[in-house]
Amino acid sequence: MMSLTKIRLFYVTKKQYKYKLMAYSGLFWTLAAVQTIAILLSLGGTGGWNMGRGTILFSIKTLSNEIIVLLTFLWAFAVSVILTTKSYRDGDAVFVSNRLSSNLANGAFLITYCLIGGLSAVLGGAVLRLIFFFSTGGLGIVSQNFFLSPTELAAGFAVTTLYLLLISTAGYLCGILVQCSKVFVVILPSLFFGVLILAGRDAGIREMLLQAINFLVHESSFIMLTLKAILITAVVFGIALLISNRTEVRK
Amino acid sequence: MSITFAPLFLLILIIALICLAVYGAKLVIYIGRIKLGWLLTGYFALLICSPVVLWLLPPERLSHPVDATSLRKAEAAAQNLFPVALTGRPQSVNGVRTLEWQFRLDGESLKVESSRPNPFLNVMVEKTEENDGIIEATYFFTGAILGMIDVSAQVRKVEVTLTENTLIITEPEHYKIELIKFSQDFMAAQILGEDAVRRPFVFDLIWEQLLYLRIPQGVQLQKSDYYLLSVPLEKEDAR
Amino acid sequence: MNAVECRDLIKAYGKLKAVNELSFDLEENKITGLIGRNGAGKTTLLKIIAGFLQKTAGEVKVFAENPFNNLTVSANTVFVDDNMAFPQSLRLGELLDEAAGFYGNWNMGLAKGALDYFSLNPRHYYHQLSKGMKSTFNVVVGLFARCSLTIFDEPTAGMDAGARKDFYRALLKDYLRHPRTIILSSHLLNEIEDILEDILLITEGKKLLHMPVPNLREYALGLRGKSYILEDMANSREIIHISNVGDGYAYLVVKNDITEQERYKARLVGVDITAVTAADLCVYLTSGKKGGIDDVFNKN
Amino acid sequence: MKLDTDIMKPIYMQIAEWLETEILAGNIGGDEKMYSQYQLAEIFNINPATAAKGLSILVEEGILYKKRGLGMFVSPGAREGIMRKRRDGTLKQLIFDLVLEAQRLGIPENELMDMIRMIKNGLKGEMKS
Repeated sequence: MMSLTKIRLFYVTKKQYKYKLMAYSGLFWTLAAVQTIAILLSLGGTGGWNMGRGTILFSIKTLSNEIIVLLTFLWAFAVSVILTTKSYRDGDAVFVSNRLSSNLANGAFLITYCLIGGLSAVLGGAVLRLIFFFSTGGLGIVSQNFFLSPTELAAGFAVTTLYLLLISTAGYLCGILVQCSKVFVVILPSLFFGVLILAGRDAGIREMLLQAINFLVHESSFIMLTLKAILITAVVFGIALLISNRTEVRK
Repeated sequence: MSITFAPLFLLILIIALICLAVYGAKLVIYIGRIKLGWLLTGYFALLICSPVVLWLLPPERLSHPVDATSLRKAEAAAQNLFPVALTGRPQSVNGVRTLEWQFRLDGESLKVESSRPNPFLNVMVEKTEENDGIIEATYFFTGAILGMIDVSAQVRKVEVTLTENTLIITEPEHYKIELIKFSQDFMAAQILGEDAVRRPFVFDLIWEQLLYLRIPQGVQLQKSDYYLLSVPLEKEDAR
Repeated sequence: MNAVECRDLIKAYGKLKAVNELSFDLEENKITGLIGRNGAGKTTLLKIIAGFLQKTAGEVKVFAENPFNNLTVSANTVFVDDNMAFPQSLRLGELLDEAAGFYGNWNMGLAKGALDYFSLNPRHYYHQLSKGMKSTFNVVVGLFARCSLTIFDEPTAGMDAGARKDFYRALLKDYLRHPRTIILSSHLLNEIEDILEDILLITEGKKLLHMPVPNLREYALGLRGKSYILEDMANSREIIHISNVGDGYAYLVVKNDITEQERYKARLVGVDITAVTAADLCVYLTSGKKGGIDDVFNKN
Repeated sequence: MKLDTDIMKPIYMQIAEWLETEILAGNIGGDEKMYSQYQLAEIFNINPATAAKGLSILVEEGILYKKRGLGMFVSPGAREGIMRKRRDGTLKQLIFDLVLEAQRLGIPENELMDMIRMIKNGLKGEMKS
């Protein structure tokens, strides 16, 4: 009588998660690269105000971590898509896995890099401030908003991470759809831009789109925002899981 | 997030999506090969340390906003300087600073020239009762407050000299006074509120200047680089 | 008990049926050779058994469960082919550590020993290896995972003769120590024949035969002699293969139901009766009753 | 010993013959334990099932006997049995081939017998010296 190894889903998922952290460490290198580029781009300022009076130009350059956060969003989206590509799925199938354990481990990995992404994007703002402080010696730097308070850091980290989660799961779903059928390579972008174009023409659609965006963007209660983000993330991830459960691996 | 940045964001998104679709597999292989642990560690160590270093920086090295009273005073000075000068009593404006020159003019005519092609300064001329050949030039200027920061120290002053019968006004060359202003983390702002932690910042400039000349009655003003406004206006009106 | 059971298993890609109504059982703890020519459906079949691909119709059971997307089957199955997607950022030694974490029966001592024997440096990266070295590493993982169901799909691609021989020897020795169900697919039947217990021969997704290797060696006989004499003998028999050797001579492969008396008679009339090696037989069986490549030359 | 994988004889037969030769040579005596199928599999690098088939032939022929739970043992009369079998089977087959070849070459019967006698005498001479 053969003795089968009985294996628990949780155990495999945990193993796979650790395996992914080791195997995909290269992805964090890309995060560092993307954020370094973002910091360099941010040096030029994200806005400003100028007034000329005779021979004098009075200028206020505004700086923010917007570019860093936005590029981190893009990075998270890209990484999520990459996670669903064939070579990464096949990487799972090399060792013990099923689609559920694979997806759960991906989910855990996704949360991990959203946390790291969120933290680093917020801290990127601090780096930006240091760069300006040490290059000017502090002269001409407005003290307002300069010293990031722990509250501000924590809030920035939390909200950025929540948005990263939303974007990553969206990317993950897109990736899963594309892996399911290559038709989605065409469908998804056309859907995206189609909605944008329609919103530009039709006030009703624009209103709906804005409402959808405001559902998140105008939520000023942290608890409500967290609940909304987690709910949406869970639903989107659930859909991705259902679809992926039917796909074949190592074709 | 600034609206101007949205198209760029979309463009990058499109490019990224296309690249992913076309080069996805290759990209994955390429990424996998990169393993620069120390670089990664260095980057994240820098990130972690930066807020701590930030908190250790001396705040006094930064530019702090002026208090409300000084702001109001500077504003009042800037607003009043012109109207009051037109009445012939610019020295009566509160908070206005001055630079004064005195020249003795030989002759009956005066020309006012600029050292640079495009003169900007407002010049007012008052004819005095006496005929002693003394020309008084007074440069009036208010404090300069750029976006709530006092930048008066950085504003360069005007120079006035007299050679023969020509008054030469030297305005400073082109220069820039720049402030660097950090925005609040727009992600944090969503739950903290834009103004929750600090006062609003005003993007504005408070600064006025003018040159006030007092010349003897008999001196003839020649055609000059500057438009010379005669003051006080009441006198003219009365005549 | 059967480790693998297939009933009328079909895997279709559009109209093409890569696996076509395949039915067979693999008894547990046997080494079975899955033999077939390129495109016969071996890899598809193995991937269905490993749970990677979804069957189209019919039934497939591994350890009495449907293997597709099944964690128990995955935990007890290791699938080795020349397309193992090992992550590029891990060293060979780290990969072994990971494998050890996933497979309960993993034998690290033997795996490390094998790595050493095959001169694979545990500090190297998988993607730096040559094709043969990659295959060697793959089989080391496959072998010492010691899974109840061990599947090797053309595992020796790129390996030199010495390494292949060592692998087969290692496979047999580890099998003796730790019996398990092994499926070994290869087109080099010659090399693996001795270590196999059963052979499953498929062509165009269909089963041709499934029997113990010794039976396969006695399944057919080769007759060589004058064409007209052979024609006579071939009359009432099941012919597997005919080829014209030239000069009025022919080579005939028939099913082995020749009696001792007929054998005696045949030798008297100058017909050579020879055994047909399992490898040759498989080639003859899978190429149908056509005369093989010789026919192409004879006709044109 | 190396197995010949190309000749007509199946491997399990070759295993059986090798075991017989071992017994004939006296390497394994009566009532002594025979190699197990696993030992044979390892020695010859063959599947243990094939080795088992070789052993089972010898069991059928009474050369080996099974002891429950202990394995295979050599029957007391194994040597004689093997000798008898070889005389009846192997030698007859060889003689058949010999006669057939002689017929093809057109060698008359008495000449064939002379050749056999000559070789036999030669072997004797070698053995003496």
